[in-house]
Amino acid sequence: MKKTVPLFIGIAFGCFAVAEFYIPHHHVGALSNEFRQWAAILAASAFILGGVNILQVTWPQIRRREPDWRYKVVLLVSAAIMLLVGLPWHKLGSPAKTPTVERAATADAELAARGKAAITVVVDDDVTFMIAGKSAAGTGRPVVTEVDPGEVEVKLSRRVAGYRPLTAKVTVAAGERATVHGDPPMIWGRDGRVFVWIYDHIFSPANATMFALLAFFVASAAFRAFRARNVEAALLLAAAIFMMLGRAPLGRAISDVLPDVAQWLLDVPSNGGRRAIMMGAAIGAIATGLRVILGIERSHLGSDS
Amino acid sequence: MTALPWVDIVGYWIGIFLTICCLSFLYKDNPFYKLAEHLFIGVSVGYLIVLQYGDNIEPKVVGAVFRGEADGGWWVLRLVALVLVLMMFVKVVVPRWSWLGRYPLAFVVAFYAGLQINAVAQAELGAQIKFSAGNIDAVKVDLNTAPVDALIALPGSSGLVATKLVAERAQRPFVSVDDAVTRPSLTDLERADLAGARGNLIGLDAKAAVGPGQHDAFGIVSNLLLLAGLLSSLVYFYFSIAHRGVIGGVSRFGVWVLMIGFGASFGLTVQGRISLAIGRAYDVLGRTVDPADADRIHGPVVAVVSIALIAAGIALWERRARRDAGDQAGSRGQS
Amino acid sequence: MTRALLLAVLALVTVGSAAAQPTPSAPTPVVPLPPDLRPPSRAPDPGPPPVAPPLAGVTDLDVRVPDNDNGRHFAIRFTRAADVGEDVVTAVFRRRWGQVAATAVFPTMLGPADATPRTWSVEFAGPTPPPLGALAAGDEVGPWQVAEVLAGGETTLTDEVPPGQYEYVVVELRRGPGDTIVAASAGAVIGPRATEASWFNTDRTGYLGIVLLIAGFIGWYVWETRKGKALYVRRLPGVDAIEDSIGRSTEMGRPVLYVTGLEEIQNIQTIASLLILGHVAEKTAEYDTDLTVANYYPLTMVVAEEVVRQGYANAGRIDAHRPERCLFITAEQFAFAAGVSGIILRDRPATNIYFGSFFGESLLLAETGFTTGAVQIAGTAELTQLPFFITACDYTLIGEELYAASAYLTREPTLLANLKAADAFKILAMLFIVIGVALATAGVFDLGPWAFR
Amino acid sequence: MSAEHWSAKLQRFDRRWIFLVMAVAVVVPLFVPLGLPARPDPMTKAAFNAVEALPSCGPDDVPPKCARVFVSIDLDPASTPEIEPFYRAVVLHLKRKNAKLVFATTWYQAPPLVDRYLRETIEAAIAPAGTDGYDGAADRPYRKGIDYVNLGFRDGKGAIIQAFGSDLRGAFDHRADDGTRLDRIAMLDGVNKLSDFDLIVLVSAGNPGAKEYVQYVGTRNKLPMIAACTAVSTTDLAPYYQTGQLIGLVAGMAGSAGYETLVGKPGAGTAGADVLNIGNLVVIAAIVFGNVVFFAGRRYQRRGRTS
Repeated sequence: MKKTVPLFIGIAFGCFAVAEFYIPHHHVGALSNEFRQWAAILAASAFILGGVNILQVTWPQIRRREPDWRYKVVLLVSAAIMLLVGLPWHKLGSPAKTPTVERAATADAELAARGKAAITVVVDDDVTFMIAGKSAAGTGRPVVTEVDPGEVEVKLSRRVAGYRPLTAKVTVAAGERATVHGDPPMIWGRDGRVFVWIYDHIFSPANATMFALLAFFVASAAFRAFRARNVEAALLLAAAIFMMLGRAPLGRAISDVLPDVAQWLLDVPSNGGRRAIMMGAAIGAIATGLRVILGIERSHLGSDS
Repeated sequence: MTALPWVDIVGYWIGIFLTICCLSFLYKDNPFYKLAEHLFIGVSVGYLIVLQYGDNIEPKVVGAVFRGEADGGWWVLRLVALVLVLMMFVKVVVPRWSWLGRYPLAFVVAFYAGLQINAVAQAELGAQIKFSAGNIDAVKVDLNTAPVDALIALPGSSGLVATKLVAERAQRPFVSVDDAVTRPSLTDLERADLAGARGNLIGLDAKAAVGPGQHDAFGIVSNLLLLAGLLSSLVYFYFSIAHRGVIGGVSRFGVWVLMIGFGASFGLTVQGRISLAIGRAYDVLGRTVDPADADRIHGPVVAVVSIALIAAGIALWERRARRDAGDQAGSRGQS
Repeated sequence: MTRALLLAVLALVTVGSAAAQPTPSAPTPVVPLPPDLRPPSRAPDPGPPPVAPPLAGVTDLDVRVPDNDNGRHFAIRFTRAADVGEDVVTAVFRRRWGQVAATAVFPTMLGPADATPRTWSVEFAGPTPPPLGALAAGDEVGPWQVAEVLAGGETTLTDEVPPGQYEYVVVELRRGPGDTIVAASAGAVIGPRATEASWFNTDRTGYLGIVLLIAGFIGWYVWETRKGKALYVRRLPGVDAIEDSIGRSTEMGRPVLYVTGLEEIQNIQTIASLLILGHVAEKTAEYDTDLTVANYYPLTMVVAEEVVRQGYANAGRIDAHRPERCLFITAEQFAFAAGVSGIILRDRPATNIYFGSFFGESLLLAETGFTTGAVQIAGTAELTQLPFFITACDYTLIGEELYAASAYLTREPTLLANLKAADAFKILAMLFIVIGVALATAGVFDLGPWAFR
Repeated sequence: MSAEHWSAKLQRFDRRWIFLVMAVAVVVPLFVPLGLPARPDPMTKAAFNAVEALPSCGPDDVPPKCARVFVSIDLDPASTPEIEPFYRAVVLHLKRKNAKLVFATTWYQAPPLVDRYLRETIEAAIAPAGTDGYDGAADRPYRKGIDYVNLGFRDGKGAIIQAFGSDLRGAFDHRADDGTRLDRIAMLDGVNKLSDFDLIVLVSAGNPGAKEYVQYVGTRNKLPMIAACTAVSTTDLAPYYQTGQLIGLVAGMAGSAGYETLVGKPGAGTAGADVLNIGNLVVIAAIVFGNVVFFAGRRYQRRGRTS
């Protein structure tokens, strides 16, 4: 029961996955999509197991004060903060705030004469407002804009990500004055202020810098490993130098032949070798896939103990 | 554009400080790198779980089962997915029932293996065999009769050039490649492009000619070389015979082709990696930010200060580490 | 005025079309309707003022199920009149066959061939007036639904419909100013046609051939091994190094690090890496060395833990298995690289094994591993990362060698049979290419595109 | 102790000096620009021609007169230096033709980046009339839901890309990123799968990206696709360009610089390409120096044995 049933499940789903590619029938297609959703759900919910695993590994190290335990605390705290900040707390609080609109009691004769209306906007200095397509920066003090009568849309938004923009539809008659107050609220969750701040200022600089380290490691690997010990290494070395000169604009400055040689290296030998690896790997992959489906190789199905 | 709030300016400073921390890894493993590493891993784990819930679990499970938005699949089927998830959780939490976990794993591994078999068979194997088994004879494009998209593919040509050539040849057929390249309706830039692409190895003269059925000798040699490289590399991957004698020679040639390919790929990547470091330098120097903000962030100043701080910190840490090592050696007597 | 005109469109159908028009596909019998269902013949109501000169209609209308269809499509083909104007569009209407309209008596477009053209009437078109202006796909015109309005002069259409039986009417409409319809041609009618889902995609026979051939070879060689035939495979230095370096790690008392690559289970390289992990775990259990497994996706971590448990069980050392040594670092490429570099520098493993699919961070791991003096064995089918592993690691398994590693490590007959099968197919592939090149160059026949559409 | 033979000293050469040289090589040229011209390679020109061949239309026209282009932005902050210059150049090129743009991404790190790109390059004009150093046609701010739609992020690698190919609306649960229902957006009428687009632009830094698009949807339904990739993936994607599965390929920063020159608006790509030259020279010097050390070491050991 513990081993044979999962084996048959594997064989059944594996064969279905192979067959599905060759059967255009829409029911089969729908069923296959459904299984894909299952797999995606399994992969996604495994992330919770991932979090549990990190806790299982780091918590004992902190408790036993093993070397570097302080850094494990940093790891857990930053993960917890990012998780908490990722939940949409703003949905729990008061309902969404809409901008308040007040209308002046008396109509303004001079404005009415010109057949115009006026909208005053009072917002903080980091809020930009857009009236009928024209946008301007808020200054904390009331700003008056003349508009044509009728329904005018006023959009208030903050430049930085993480705030929900507010829109107010104000219908003004000729000569009427309306004042609009509003403060785009800060939101939490994935597009929230703090989440995006952490993403922009901690996640992406670290990510970009670790990637940039490769520029240094490429140089040290070139120094250490590109030594013409034998024919193969010499060919590796020569092709690399030709490609570097050929593709860089400097190479074209040296001579027009270099880019062509580089392109030829890319088109003929490199492609030949590449196709061989692709085909070899594909054959190996299909054989491995078949082994798994036909149950020849079962190490992923675990032991009976 | 309103001014950048203070919080974000401090954010950029932290970003620059973390950049220098990560770069300190080049010198050696040190507390600043450990801090940046663990902070980075923590933030990324939090980010992932929030995203995975928002994009996979919420719409596909909560949405499908509780709000009935199961597109196509009836929500009953989606319950099976939930059962599989629970079985996987049981495997980790309750070791005694861990064999339950084999069901979801068997499904996932086998299902994906099946999908991959066909994806690989089609895109990697079938497509590559189809294109390799093609005609190796390289016939020159006949400028007078070739269709537009064959003209576009010529070196130095483009959509506009191709349409002009077609119009030109309608009036007066081309006498030679030089004649086609210098026709009046081509602009100077296009003429310069075409002139720059001449050459009888892989240039315009190799690929195009006037009159049908002319062969591009170097093209044929290249195709033959490609085929030879392909077959000999495949022989290198042959497991059933020891690589000695003739087979050994062919597979050695195959390895040479592979090595040229890897060298070319390495050479290409060097350029990519360096541009990453350039990009990083751009960000720190504030060139990828709005100039008004850059003036308030003072990127270069903060970078220099961070470097000084971290260098001093590492020096201090190393002296303390040497002193601790010294104490241990001292306390254990002259070992 | 135009409203009436369009309503007339669907009525001004040459009633005799069913008889005159040869149905190329299987001749569907025209079911003569029982008398009580036939609509009462009434004198046409005064109706709209005289219609502009009718346009020439479409001819040779043909609706059939496309090849390898999933049961939801019809391929509609027709030829338009030669002199059709630029402002004339083709509207294709469809209607479910056999669905009795709730209210109106069921009129059929295929009524008996009486000469007088049927005029549009309320019962026929249904109460709601059709949207005249922008006639778009999906609009309802009485019982009819607009499948598509072809403005670009196309003469073919693939219509996607829920499975069932349908009738189609194709009509030419001249558009006047402001998107109104000023003239209409007689509608060409065809139907009923039923959707068919085909059960095998003939375009993909080539790929099925590949998979069945490899499966066949595997079966043949496994059967060979059952007969006790020894299978020879050449030495693979990378795999021999695994066992030696695990021994070396035991002597130095330092752990073995195994990284399962940056892809989910979705990728076959990760599956291959996990299969090899099982055999490596068996060896580390025998040699009693710590094994640290770094995973990129949680699901891979769960499978890896199960596979390592199986390895320790096979070696009879299930008690020595420490599940917390199977780590999920994080699923972000460079945070993972930073974390694994940290493990390499602080735990200082003597053997670093990188099997699976890797991306940009491969060089970072390999260079960090070099500084600690560890023996590094890498294996991937990612073409872009092979140059880095080859330059920075001690041994590298290239592409297919990664998939062959399990067989080499265990020397299990069934797994060796897999290698032989792969080799056999390789010979076939090479022959296919050589023959294909010869035939194509001689201009006789294009083997490649014939086999793999 | 006799002066140690120079080649023996070289053997103990600390590779961190190379790091220092590379750091200098990267930072210094940023302050002292070289200004070398970036000549676009054939693959980049093919990508440019593919976009150039699209029909251009007026600001208020609707498809099919306007081209409809699907742009998949699959990159993370780390890989922006190489590919962002191409993105900015191709978006200017598309906006000059008033093409309707549909954005999507399969990388979970990308959403914040995509939002910033939409704010900076789509909802605002990149090169309004009179921008210095640019004499091409000006572009205009795009309106959400009318000129462009952002479908947002979907995880699922190859599987989700396959879903884009067969049922794009279902793959995004019938909603745009900001929640509006897709069937209420006029510009998406008649668009149900990738083959309904006139061109597909893949801004792809790795996996999932251009390769998965070719593997899962490209070969099946013969889609017109151009891709930009990091230099490292060039050899990975070059076969697909050769076989026509990709009709254009812009590789690495050099490719982006080439595309910028073709569009006529030099930017970060061109400036960065200058710095590339120095960096390349450093690596070539490191290789040569490495070989000098290697051969010197071998000669020293051989001399050590004989004398």
